[in-house]
Amino acid sequence: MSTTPSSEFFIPKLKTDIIISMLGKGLRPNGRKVDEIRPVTIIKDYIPNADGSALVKLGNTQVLVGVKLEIGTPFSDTPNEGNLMVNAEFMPTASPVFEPGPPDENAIELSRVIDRGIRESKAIDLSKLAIISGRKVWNIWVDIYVLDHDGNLIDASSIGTLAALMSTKLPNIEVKDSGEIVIDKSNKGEPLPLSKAVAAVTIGKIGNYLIVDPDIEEESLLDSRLTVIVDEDGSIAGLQKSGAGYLIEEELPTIINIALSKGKEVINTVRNIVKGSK
Amino acid sequence: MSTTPSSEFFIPKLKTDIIISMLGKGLRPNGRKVDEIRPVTIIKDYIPNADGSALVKLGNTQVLVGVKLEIGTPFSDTPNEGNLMVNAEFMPTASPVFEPGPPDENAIELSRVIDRGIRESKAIDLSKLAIISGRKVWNIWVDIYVLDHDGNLIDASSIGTLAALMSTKLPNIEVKDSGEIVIDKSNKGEPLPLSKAVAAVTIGKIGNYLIVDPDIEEESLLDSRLTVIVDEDGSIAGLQKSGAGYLIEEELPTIINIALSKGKEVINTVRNIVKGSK
Amino acid sequence: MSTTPSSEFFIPKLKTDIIISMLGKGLRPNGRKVDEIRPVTIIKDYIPNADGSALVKLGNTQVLVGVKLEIGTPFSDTPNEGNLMVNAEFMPTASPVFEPGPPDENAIELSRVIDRGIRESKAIDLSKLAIISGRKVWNIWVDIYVLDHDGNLIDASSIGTLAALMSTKLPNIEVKDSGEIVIDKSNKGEPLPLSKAVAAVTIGKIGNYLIVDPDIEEESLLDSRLTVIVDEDGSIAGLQKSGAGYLIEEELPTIINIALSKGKEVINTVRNIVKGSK
Amino acid sequence: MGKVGMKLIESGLRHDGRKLDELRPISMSVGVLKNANGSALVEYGRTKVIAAVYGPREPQTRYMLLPNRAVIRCRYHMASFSTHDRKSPTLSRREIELSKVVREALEPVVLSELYPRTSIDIFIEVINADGGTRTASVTAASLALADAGIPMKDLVAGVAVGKVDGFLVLDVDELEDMYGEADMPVAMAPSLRQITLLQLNGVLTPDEFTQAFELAKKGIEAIYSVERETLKKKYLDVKVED
Amino acid sequence: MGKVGMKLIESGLRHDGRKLDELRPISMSVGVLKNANGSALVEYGRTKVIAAVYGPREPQTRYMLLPNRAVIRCRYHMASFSTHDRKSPTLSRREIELSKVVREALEPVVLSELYPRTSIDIFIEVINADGGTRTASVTAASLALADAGIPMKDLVAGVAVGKVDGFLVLDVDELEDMYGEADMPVAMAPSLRQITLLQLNGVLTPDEFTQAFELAKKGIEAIYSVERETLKKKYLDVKVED
Amino acid sequence: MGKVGMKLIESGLRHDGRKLDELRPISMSVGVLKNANGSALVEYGRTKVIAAVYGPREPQTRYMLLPNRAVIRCRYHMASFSTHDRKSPTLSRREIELSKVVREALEPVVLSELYPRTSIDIFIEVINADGGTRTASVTAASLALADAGIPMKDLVAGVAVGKVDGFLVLDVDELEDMYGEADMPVAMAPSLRQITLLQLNGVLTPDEFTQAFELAKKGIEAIYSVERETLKKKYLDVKVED
Repeated sequence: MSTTPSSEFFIPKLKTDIIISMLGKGLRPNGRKVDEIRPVTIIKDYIPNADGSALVKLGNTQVLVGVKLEIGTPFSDTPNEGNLMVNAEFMPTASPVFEPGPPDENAIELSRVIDRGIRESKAIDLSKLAIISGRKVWNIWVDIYVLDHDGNLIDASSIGTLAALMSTKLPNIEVKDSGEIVIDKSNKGEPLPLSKAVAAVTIGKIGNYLIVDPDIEEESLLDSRLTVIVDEDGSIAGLQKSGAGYLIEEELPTIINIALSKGKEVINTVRNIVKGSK
Repeated sequence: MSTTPSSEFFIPKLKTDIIISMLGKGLRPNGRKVDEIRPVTIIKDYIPNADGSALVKLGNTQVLVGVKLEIGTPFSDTPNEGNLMVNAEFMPTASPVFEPGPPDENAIELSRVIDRGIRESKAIDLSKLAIISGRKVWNIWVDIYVLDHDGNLIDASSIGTLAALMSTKLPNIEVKDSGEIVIDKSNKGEPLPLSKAVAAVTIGKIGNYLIVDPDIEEESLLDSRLTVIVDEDGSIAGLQKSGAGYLIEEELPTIINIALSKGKEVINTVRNIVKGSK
Repeated sequence: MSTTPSSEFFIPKLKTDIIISMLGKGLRPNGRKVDEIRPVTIIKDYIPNADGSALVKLGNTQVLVGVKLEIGTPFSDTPNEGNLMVNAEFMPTASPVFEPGPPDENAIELSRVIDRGIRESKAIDLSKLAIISGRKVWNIWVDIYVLDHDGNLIDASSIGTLAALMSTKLPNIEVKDSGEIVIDKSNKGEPLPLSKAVAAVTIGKIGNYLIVDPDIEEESLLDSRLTVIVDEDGSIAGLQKSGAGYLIEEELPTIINIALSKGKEVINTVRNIVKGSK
Repeated sequence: MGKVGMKLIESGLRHDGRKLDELRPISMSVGVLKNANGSALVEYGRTKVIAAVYGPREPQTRYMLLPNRAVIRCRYHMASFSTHDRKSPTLSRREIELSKVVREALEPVVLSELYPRTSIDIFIEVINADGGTRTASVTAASLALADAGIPMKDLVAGVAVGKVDGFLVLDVDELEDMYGEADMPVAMAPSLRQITLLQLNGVLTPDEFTQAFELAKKGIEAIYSVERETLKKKYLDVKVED
Repeated sequence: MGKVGMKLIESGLRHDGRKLDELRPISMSVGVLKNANGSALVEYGRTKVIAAVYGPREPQTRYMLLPNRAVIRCRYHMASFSTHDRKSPTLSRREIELSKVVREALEPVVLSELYPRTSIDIFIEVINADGGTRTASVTAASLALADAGIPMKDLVAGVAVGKVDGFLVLDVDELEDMYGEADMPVAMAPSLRQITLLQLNGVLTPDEFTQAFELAKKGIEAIYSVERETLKKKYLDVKVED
Repeated sequence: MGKVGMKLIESGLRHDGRKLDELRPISMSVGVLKNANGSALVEYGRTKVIAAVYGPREPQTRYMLLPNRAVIRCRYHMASFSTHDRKSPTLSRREIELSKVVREALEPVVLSELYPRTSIDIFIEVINADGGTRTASVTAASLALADAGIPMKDLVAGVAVGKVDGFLVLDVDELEDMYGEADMPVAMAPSLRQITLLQLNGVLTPDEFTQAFELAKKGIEAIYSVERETLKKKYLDVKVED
């Protein structure tokens, strides 16, 4: 059952009015411009036991993404493709309102939006991840751990996922005569075949105002938001409206344009940091 | 833990007294005779994606039954027999007191009584459902969805199951040289081998009175009830007493006789509707 | 989440003071000496359907342990060893505060401490439990059912496990040409290869006093306790401190000495009863 | 139906030597647990069942309270070593159904209206299963309720009758249940002539049903006697009319 | 992408003979269940969805109460026989996501502030799935809410558009969804011009997105008309302006 | 026991070059999370643990309240990528046991009686596991409690000693744990000389136990110093006597 959430971060009406009047002048409570994204920091290869990983901060939102590669069995309709599994956990460390337990609808939605963006844009070339045709392929597990929640978990998770995948190395393997496959994790192998970079850009709507990368205080005021998955070719590789409010037709072109421009910016940032910190 | 249920449909004492005094004159609050079953309507083949299905109304009680056939593995002690699995879900659509969740004890009891009736009477000839001896057989999934609850779910489910099984076609299959089995659902195959029809007839007891096919108002007054599974040969293919009350010995012959007679009537009704609507 | 338990058996401050003052004189409320274990009774082979079993009383604490042997697959890193699985259930029969449900942290801790004691001391010679090298081995299921809780469940469970394992017979099997393995339970086979006996001895701490085998009244007063797994060679085969209190360094030698001496006593008791009752 | 080549009844005797209308050795004891308010151990041959009763007491969760009577909570559970193959400790669909069936076999005799807003909890552990576990459970629970001092209109006693190789037999064991044609568990409050449990798993003609029911009654009467003797032995001062 | 050797669009017609901008046969009825306060059955071709509404009513669990409005609870569920391979009856991750997406598609139009401290419960059962189940669910739920007499600012109607073999098509079915390049479900409150559901699964250029959205609007308008006709037929006295 | 052909200790040095009584590089920082009331990151070599503390605060569920003290809730959890093979995110039996063991290692030092009717919640995430995760968790949780300003009688510090190839070694890593003969995690409140965690997995003679315990104390003293330095660096004004 999906249930109307109680507003976790109740903001008094007066403050809401003040913020909306600020937005009318193009100002945000946190001092950012309406189309300004918070600073991004990335530490890649943070988890020695993962095949790829990144600790990402988007402002004060902190997400740890780990990628693990395991040998699996292909689905019968894609016998020569690896499998992608994306899972997100909102850790109880991240917020006073998160309790331990299986992922709730927000965590599930987040992981599925990230998953679809990677899958549909063909960001990972899954066809290069067969080991023995029809029998053995790589399973790619992307595990997203939200450690600290200061708003816009989805864009932070998208950045973390991109950075972790960019730093992932395929383990070296040896296929024995018996058909057994031995993984040799003693030294790092080839990079995971990434054919395209994608990033999520979330635009929030407060009253009639649109803001990029809302923080947690702004999120408590949002009527609705649209997450746009942008690929590096400037195409839209996914959309997800969420929140109890609506969008109006006329807002769509503006949202799309901001997202495409900001998405390009984010992809470049991630690429520079991951390459640069090599 | 099975727990004494709170009476969901509380009926004032005065009303109870009136109803019992009516029953003393052979009258029921709904105008039916004590041995009268509500009208039955059946729409068969209601679900295109099922291999057999029926939407059944017993008065205002509404049940949707779907049958799916899948290729499975036989149990080691019955290497040449198909497997039957019956599952019942009381949908939250059906009653203000049903909440989403796994089947409760009532749904489990219902599905097991239906299952035993089919299994023990050998209604389905499971020995004709082997595909490759000892290795591959048909799994028959009967899923019972209670959509609207106006009493006597078990008899409605029994009718729905019988009608759905009568309309079930075995998918066409091809066993390849490799041993792989390909299902061809493009056209309908042979009917499922049914060797016998069975029907549940439930008799409720209020005070010293016995009534057939209690509706939901009557159910709230029942002391206990006995479900009799009747087969078309006039044998008893199952019994299940339920409710917090008791039966007395002298009531058994009456109950059995009513059930045998009504069961025959129900089996004929279903057969006529399913055949007729061909 | 592990949570500070509410004290289930609240004992008034006055009574606590009295008991501590008694302990100061070397007396326990139940009349036992501080290093005295309650009487042990064992009925072995209590469960005909188990391959080994024992019903054990330690005072009024009552535990039923059953051992089942099943044919399983070895782990890839121990291809020639059987597998041991220990499970404990605190039955709702055992205490007014036990509710039905999956094992809680106390039951899990208990089963893991028993498991480690058997496993690490190599009490069972798992290397003799391969059936077909690398492919089929014996799975040993030890199921501990706590029926009546009068304190010190872990020592009672340890005694029950030892007695049940001592009485366990390996079923006779026949490996057919097809590779199929048939179990013949018609007559009892060889004893399970036990190479060593171990026993848990739990010492509780109340104030500055140490007592062996605390009963349920004493448990409600414990600051902490240390369970020592003792093997028949006089070595320590496991330790587990539990409870919200602490131990101090100086207490360790005393605890270890008592445990080694009492552990030997317990192992002898079990051996005599199991052998004797042959 | 009977498994091919397997005959369960020869020369009027059953595979374990019993006559068609003969019970297995029945043994009962009460007060077998210290903490429970009432408890019993019941054995029908190799079938062994322990029942414990807690209550009347404040319910663990308040929402289940009834204003005019005690609620009865009942769990029928099989120990993982009780069956031939190890049983998973989690409750199976069969155990969920039987928890309800056993509760409803006891509801008619418990004077639950004497204890409004309380819970009477019945925990049943099948520790060795050799057929007839649900009826042995009803018998054990009935004794445990009595041992707990909970007022009842009558004791309940249960037994399963079956059809095996075409014969009606009393107190079916697991082998007869597995390879027989029908299994009909019955429980009654004999003095009140009330049938509180009645199930049939298999096919009987109406005539066979009538005979099978008579056979069940005969077994129930015998088990009822043992129940009363068991309680009398424990509570010498209790008045039980012979 | 299109499966090798599989052409879904030939000579401007789709695999089932439809034109690119043609809906499947749409059918709707309301009041199909007796117990629910409101209910509807909606069919988009072979996709069949039942929606039931209970409420406004006291919530089952008190902790979810909101002081200033009704909470909306929504469950999107697929019957186990609704899909080609039998679906497990437990809620999948996909169903959990879609329960949220469908709820959020209805929140904007329900006048929930009229019923503080209550719950409005929407139960959706997909009984046959052939593509477009979430948008048919929004449509069915909207009708069931109206049938329950719950005040709304507008009805909501939904449809999925897709990109198949390079063409933009209206009301994708399962085959097109599976082998097409993109699937974009949209739901709107048409009179209010509000977009209440928007997802994209696949890749579109910004221009394609604009065209796809126009196509969706066209389909939504048509479905909205059927919704209004359906309610008008049932409630002759209801004023619906044509 | 040692795996066949595998020697973990040669010429008095361990497989990673450490001496028998040498700790791995230890690093600690506090205040690593914004939302938590207190937090810490602790590394013992490649073992990395994050701890967050929320509280004292109102408990999520009222039934667990204690009238005379705060309840401590503790979860020890391993991230799915923290282990060699991916770990399922659901809590294993091992994690359930260790949540209890870690909580009981902290209970003795927290002045919980200052905050009756509240909850102090400790969430531990093992993000990379290379042996000694439970003792690193106790150390991290102790720092996070201090960072949250929760009054404690002392800090707690933990380390595991082991027996490997017949030698007693300090601060066992995963390889040593896996192929060694014994692993003994210990945690203490050093200034109070209180042992708050003590487990042994493996076999030791009484003499070996005594020596192993001395080795653990030595490691704990060193870790305790780092803890105090870490807090001193963050809270310059805090009085910590050297």
